[in-house]
Amino acid sequence: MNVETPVEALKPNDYASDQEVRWCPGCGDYAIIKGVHRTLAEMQIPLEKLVFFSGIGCAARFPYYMASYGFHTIHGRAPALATGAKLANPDLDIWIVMGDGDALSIGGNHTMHAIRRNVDLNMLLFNNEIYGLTKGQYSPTSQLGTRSPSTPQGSVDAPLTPLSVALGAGGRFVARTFDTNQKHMPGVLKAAHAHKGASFVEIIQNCIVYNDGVFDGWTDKKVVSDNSITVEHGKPLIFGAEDNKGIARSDDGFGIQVVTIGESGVTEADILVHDEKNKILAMMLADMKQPDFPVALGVLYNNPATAYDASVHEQLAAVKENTPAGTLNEMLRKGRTWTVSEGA
Amino acid sequence: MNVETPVEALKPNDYASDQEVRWCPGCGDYAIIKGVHRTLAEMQIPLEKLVFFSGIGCAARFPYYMASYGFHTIHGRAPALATGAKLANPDLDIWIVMGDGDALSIGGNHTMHAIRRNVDLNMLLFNNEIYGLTKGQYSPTSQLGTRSPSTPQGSVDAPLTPLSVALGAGGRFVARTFDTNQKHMPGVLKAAHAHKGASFVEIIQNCIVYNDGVFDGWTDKKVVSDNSITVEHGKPLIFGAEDNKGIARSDDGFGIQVVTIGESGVTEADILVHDEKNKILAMMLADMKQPDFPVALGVLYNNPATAYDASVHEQLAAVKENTPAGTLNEMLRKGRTWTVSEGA
Amino acid sequence: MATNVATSDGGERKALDSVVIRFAGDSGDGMQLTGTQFTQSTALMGNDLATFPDFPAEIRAPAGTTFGVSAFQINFASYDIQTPGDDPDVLVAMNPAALKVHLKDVPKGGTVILNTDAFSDRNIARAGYEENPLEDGTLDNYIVIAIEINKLTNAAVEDCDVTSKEATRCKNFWALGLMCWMYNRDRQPTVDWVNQRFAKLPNIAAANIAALNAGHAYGETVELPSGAEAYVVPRADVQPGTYRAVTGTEAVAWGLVAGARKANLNLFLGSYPITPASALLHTLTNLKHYGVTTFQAEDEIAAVCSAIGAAYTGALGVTSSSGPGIALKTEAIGLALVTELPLVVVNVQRGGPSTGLPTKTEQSDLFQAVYGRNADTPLPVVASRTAGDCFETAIEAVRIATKYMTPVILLTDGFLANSAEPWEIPDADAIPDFPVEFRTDPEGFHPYLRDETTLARNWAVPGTPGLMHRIGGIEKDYDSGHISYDSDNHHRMTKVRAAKIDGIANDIPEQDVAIGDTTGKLAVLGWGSTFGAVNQAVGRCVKEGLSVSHIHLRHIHPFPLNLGELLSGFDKVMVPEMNNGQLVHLIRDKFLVDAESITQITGQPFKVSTLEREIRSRVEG
Amino acid sequence: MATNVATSDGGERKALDSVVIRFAGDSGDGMQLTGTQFTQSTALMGNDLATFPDFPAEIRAPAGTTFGVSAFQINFASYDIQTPGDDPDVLVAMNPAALKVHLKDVPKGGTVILNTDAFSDRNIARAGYEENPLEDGTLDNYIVIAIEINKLTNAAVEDCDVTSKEATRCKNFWALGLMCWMYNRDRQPTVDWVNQRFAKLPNIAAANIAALNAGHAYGETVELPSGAEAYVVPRADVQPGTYRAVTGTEAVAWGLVAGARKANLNLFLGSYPITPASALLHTLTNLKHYGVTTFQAEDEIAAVCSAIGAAYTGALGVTSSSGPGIALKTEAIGLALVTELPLVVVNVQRGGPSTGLPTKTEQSDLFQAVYGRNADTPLPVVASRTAGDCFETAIEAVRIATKYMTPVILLTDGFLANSAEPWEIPDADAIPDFPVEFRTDPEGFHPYLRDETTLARNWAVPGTPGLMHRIGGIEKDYDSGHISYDSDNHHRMTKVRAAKIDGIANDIPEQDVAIGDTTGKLAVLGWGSTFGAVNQAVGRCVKEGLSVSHIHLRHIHPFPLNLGELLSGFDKVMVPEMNNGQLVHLIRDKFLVDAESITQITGQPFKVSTLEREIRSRVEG
Ligand SMILES: Cc1ncc(C[n+]2csc(CCOP(=O)(O)OP(=O)(O)O)c2C)c(N)n1
Ligand SMILES: Cc1ncc(C[n+]2csc(CCOP(=O)(O)OP(=O)(O)O)c2C)c(N)n1
Ligand code: SF4
Ligand code: SF4
Ligand SMILES: [Mg+2]
Ligand SMILES: [Mg+2]
Repeated sequence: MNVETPVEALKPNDYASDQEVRWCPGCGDYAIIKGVHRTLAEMQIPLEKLVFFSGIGCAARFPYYMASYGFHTIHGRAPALATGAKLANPDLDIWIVMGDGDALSIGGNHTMHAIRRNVDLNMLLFNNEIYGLTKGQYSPTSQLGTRSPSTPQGSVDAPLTPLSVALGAGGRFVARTFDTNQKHMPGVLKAAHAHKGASFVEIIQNCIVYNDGVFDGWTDKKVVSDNSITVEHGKPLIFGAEDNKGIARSDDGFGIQVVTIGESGVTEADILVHDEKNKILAMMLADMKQPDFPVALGVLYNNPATAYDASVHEQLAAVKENTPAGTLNEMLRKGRTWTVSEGA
Repeated sequence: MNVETPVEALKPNDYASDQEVRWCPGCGDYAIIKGVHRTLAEMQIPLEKLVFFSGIGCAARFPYYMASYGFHTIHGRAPALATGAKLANPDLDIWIVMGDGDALSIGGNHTMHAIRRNVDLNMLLFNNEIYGLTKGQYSPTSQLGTRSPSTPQGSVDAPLTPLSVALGAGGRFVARTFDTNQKHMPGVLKAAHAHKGASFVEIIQNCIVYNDGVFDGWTDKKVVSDNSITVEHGKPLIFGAEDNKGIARSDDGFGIQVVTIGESGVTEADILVHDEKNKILAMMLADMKQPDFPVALGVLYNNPATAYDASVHEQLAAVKENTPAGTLNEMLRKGRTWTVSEGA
Repeated sequence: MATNVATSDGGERKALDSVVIRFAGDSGDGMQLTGTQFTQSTALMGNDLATFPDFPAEIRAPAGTTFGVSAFQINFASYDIQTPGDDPDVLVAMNPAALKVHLKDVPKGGTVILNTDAFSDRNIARAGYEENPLEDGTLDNYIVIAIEINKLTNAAVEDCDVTSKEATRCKNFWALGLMCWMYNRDRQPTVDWVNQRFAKLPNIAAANIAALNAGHAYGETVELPSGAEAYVVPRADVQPGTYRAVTGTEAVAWGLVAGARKANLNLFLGSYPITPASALLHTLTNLKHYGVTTFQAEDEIAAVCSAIGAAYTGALGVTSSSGPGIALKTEAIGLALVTELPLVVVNVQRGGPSTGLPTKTEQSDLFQAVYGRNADTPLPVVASRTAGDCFETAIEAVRIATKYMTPVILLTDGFLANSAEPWEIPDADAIPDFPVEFRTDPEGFHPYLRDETTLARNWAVPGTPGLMHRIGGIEKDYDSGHISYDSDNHHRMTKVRAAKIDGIANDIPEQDVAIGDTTGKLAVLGWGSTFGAVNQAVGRCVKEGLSVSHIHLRHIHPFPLNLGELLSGFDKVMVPEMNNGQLVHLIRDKFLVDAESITQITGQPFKVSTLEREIRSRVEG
Repeated sequence: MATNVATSDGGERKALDSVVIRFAGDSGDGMQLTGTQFTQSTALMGNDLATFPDFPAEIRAPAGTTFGVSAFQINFASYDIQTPGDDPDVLVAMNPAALKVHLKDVPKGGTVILNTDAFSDRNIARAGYEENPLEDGTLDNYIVIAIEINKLTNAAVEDCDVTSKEATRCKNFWALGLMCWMYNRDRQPTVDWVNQRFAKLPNIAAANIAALNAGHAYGETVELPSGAEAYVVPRADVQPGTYRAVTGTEAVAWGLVAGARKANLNLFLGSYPITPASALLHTLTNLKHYGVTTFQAEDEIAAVCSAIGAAYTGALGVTSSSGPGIALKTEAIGLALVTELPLVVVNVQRGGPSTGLPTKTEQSDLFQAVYGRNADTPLPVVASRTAGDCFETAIEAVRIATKYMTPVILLTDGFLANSAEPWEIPDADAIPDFPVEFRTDPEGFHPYLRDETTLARNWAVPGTPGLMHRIGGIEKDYDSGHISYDSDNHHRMTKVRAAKIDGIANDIPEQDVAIGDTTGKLAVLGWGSTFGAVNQAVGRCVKEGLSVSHIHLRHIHPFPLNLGELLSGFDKVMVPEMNNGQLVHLIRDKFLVDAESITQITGQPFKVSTLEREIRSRVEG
């Protein structure tokens, strides 16, 4: 009764489910799902191998709009469910979609441990720096001073930098892109997919209703070239509308600074070359913030190690080889037993 | 009826409660509590101002052995309780004692958020790299390959580095010491106490029953000088039994390396000077591991920012100044009301 | 009985006893706002009223979809009103999807007011209509008032300096104006509100007011289809006093603040946002000047733990959430229980299980409240019946928590939290104080010393000289407060914890009968927000002479001492609940009466008619 | 009746029907090991037996303290044994603290064996004795065998190449040797075990064996005080078959593995360590070759969630914990329930509330199991009665979970988990298969399609072509599985979820009577690990002709269909529980019978004598 998957190439739209999308008109999530559809089609991932896990939030509705398998779970726990799924069924191609509250507030610990263990999961954090679904409370990524229904006088706690958290937890792949950056997104998602282990991708996402324009200072078309930098392994860290700005070592030798080629004697040779295996560099790039620095986009760190699920299955296989499973009766009779005979 | 606290100086023993200590003979926790008693006495903290919170685990029994106020709460949640306590009663001097499972496994999220918010708490992590109280399962800080009742073939997931986690979460004070390092501990604890905000101190602790000797490679008297480095703000990063080894910039300029003064032309001038406000340096020091590097002890990072509780109370005060509280009746009658009169 | 009366604005109007209006439109159409403003005017005009906001879980679902429809129902009358009404007399449908979703609730002969400008082919199709419902006979049995509301609104705001998009967004005020005319509501409160709300955007304020006035003028000038006319609903003969409109959320917040004041404590709220409980966090954070500290924690566990930590240091600890969030708190509630610290846990119940129906109402967390913890962990459970009652129950929860040193669960629900009702503002000074006395005397102190009457342990706050002590989750010795693994001591402590909670029964009012005699054929036993519907249903039956009474519980655990005796005076007991039967099991267990369960798990409040039917089937014939 | 018989080793021994021995000493003295070895020998000799390990929450509390005392009790007999015995006939006390803690349980005239070398002034004081109990008359009413065990052990191992510290650590084997002599136990199994355990440390092995033999030789040669002598306890007349000793932990593990095999699934355990549940994780992780994957998660929430994730992809999801950990899982269990995935949740209950008494046993999580979730969330609850029964109940839990697509809670407790009993090993091949059939046919598929009989939804596993679908916590449409906020649909789904669980009652055995008639004066209704004590108590009373029966529940939810009828045949129902009364409330609610609660919340199993007293007071006179 099995139905063969058609051999025809899958088109982006084939990855969309028949369910009407329920995000607010103008929400950045629309752009992201488009980018994901396109990326998956470019990779031709079979629909039946694909599973999207999510928690709860606006972002977390994502699986319903995918034609793949999907599990809309509970707030903050998607990485834990996905870990179990991957361990139980390592053939699956598992993606997680999380909001910033979902991934870093209630779910912070699961996010950290999935990253630490290096489970082969593609973890997408849709960071709109706000709680969308519960109507606009500030989140752990909201900027200091954010006024929200729960912080009418402005928030006073410092936000997390998601990629710094991921690196602090031992992340082996961290990357960043943003919703409307449709040219950029597929490359990042493909690199994340290619990385075997936990791939952590922050996707900056505009919430048009509760936090509109909060990223405009660097994502807006007019300023994006000057206020962000797209990093590529092996390429110099150059940016700017005129391609004349760059990231160089800071004068004290530790740390980095923004320089302008042609000013104060700076030449292209002074510009650092991106090395996606350099964790120190990655930590500094992850932490770059406006207005002093451009925001870093692209694969900041990509330094694979054996994935947890792979090690677990290796160990399972080794045990099975050393100790072949017997029958249930053998299991029950292993160790000391004694027999009472009839009429004893 | 109030009893005045005696003006006589408090001795270390005055900080000990009358309860019999129930750790295993030889447990590193004994040394730590001794160090804490001594430090508190040196600072003459009044007993009634002092509150120790803890979660669950061997380490978490700590409050019962203190003559101060204490709350032995539930597994992993001490930072959350302490945050509430500090917000409700900012005059208290609050300390948290956590095990590695407590702080970084079940309680990872609360640890991260207390640090991110920068609540004025002295957070002590007793890291024995094992679950003591539940009889020896591996913890998120256990080294790769740790054999334990739950990992009979050895653990396959990479451990967390607690201080890296703290820095990744935006920690403003991170430090490290170890149980038997009684000379060193009080200084670190005093610096933590002096830091207003979340002070995160990792105290390496030997579990003699389930993980005995796992730190011997660098804490043992015979090797401690060569395999650890005690950092001090403004002092060069020199270590070794003969004080001839040091931490210098790595050849590529990013990162650090161990060098020997007098070898290959290295001089003291090449040795980095510790700067406790340099986060990049702190991240590298936190991550130094045997055998390639000495383990860093002391205050790795200390760069204060306004504490969360201080900001909250500032905001509360501002609101109260702008909007003086009225009577309850005024509260209930604020906004639109209407009156129905007798016989209407 | 409708009679024609002269109204203040000179016209001749039909007088009605009561009306139910439902406003429905897209999530972006501002229906909740329209409803709220209409409610305000209605309240100020002295009618009794009840409301029912009903909105989707999506923030702003795509325009024109049925799942994006947001509705607001109001029932107002010249007599005592207790529910938002069963079926709407008037449906205002701002688009085809709103019509599609809500028309089925309008009885034949009801009035339907439509914005025809929204009935484009695309919208009609989006709503799932195959044909245009304005033309295919769908509306044959209704009085239809079809108006080009967009066009008329645009015309009305022409002179205001607004974009055409902004102009169109005023259409809800146009509709509101029309309804104000139709039911003779005063527009001034709305005008005031608009001016205040848009103080910084005077052009928007002007446009909204212009639309409001235009809708009103339309009613006065245009001839309506036969059957539709102008009404008046005379003011209700309510108790003299000062009133305001209040939602359950506001009332809980004020009750908690009042309770904390009466206990002479600061209030600390640790919470994590969740629908429909978030609004309580939002409300309390705006009461900082009343000694309130709010803390948006990283999750529900941290939220309750922070509140316990605050309680330990001498504040009133409060935490709020809804079912799934409360589930996460249960381990920590056990800690508060065993350390005997005062904590109020507010559960604004919603539709479940799991994420369920987050914006719908339900009463299905009663089991969780009473039994939902590991080990023997009895604690007091109090439930609110109306928005206004939330004030009193919140104070009661604080009183019990502080007097008995225990966590208390206060159950409200999404319906109570969101719906508004006129509320006679009580005199706060008349509410008795119950100040907490912290322990300060070291003589003979240990942390588990108990008050002989209440069995509450004494509360010594860190910072107090001479009372340093340790508490925690391990069992404590009855006589010293030190940790103890002793077998008999654990038995004794378990028993004393239970006795303390059971003893609260001596400190709460005897159970009364809300309507009807104290004995009879049938007792309808309710709790929580079903109050209005049950009361009205029983009231009608009693008026007809049926032998039925309404008993409504505030204290779910422990029960009032006389409850068993009271129930034994009835042949039958029926327990209607917006769940699959929960209180009914506690009653059966406790009193061994064969109480019957009436369940409705639709995420909607009971209809009075449903309950009447159930009552009749048990007492008639 | 004791009679003298000749024994295999030639001596003349007194025959006993049954003996209760309690070994007690410091946590570091190896009492659990001693007890376990004695148990093994006893089991191999064909006695029936039951054991009760009782140890402190501290890992290794300071030597000599009373809170550091660890004990192991064994009851063995020539007849059917059901409990570890009420009071010990013999107490082996390795130090003063052990004597202090346990002497009170030894009846007058009982035997006390003491290691006098441990009775230093310091140890005597640490134990809280003012005077030396060996000298102050404390032991006047007992048969005391006071031996310098340290010294004799040291002498015995002199030739073994061990340090003096290592030598002294062999003293538990010396004591074991003496007890083996006294009760005629075979030493060979212990010798074998020692040789295997210390294969890499032959000197240690030799020393332990030397100590064992020396203790035995001591008994043979030294004259014991009057009253103390050598015994024999003839083998029990047990059912022929192959036996082994089994703890509840092992039996649950094997039962889960067997269940998974019968269901044709791999088993995935997500767990987080907690006393007394951790051992299940340890046991299952050593069964990897049986298709078991174990995952030590970061906390209990991740543990249950990983198991749900695994279940979603086609494994049998299992999670294990104890009360406080289960509390944390309740939100996620709601998700498994509403997504209808098979999940077995094992709760090894311990003393509560909160951290409570983590190493003591209790049955106080029944309410949590049945009711401890938000919303209307009924799920099956199964409880184990004995260590061996854990095997069957675990299989039953898997059968129900997979057949009905539901989370199932399996209740065991600390006593069951740790205590060992001889177990007739069942023939696993005789257990019926219940293979899961995954959905593969896309024709007409949607995820909430239900089996007409069981009402279980079909299970389609990711990876299956053509069956791609989405599930989640929001309410789903009955007919399509898409998310739905429809009111009536929610009512319908709530009802079908409840009906599915209720329907399981048709698929479980009728309730039987464990002992006694099916009608009578008194039914003693039990559940869980009280089985042995209740059965023995009722058994004795029945033998005396009292009209009492023992009914023991395995299925707590839903109840067996005939339970109500069965109970109605008794004048009284008494429900003994190791909690403050929980099952009793479910029974009263469901059947409206005035069931009485007998509670014991001491962290200790019931004594048979206690229960007998309670029974007599209800049926005699
Ligand atoms: C246990 C639990 N707690 C709280 C909630 C309420 N809740 C739903 S989504 C959400 C946060 C949404 O923010 P985010 O994760 O950033 O996602 P977004 O909506 O912004 O995409 C919260 C608090 C819930 N559903 N479950
Ligand atoms: C909710 C909950 N889960 C699990 C446990 C069991 N538990 C107690 S302590 C502990 C871990 C102990 O390890 P760690 O925190 O490193 O402290 P240590 O004992 O090593 O000092 C665990 C898992 C518990 N008490 N509560
Ligand atoms: S609330 Fe914000 S994040 Fe959520 S759907 Fe709307 S725009 Fe998107
Ligand atoms: S188990 Fe380890 S950590 Fe715990 S008290 Fe013993 S030695 Fe210390
Ligand atoms: Mg967000
Ligand atoms: Mg530890």
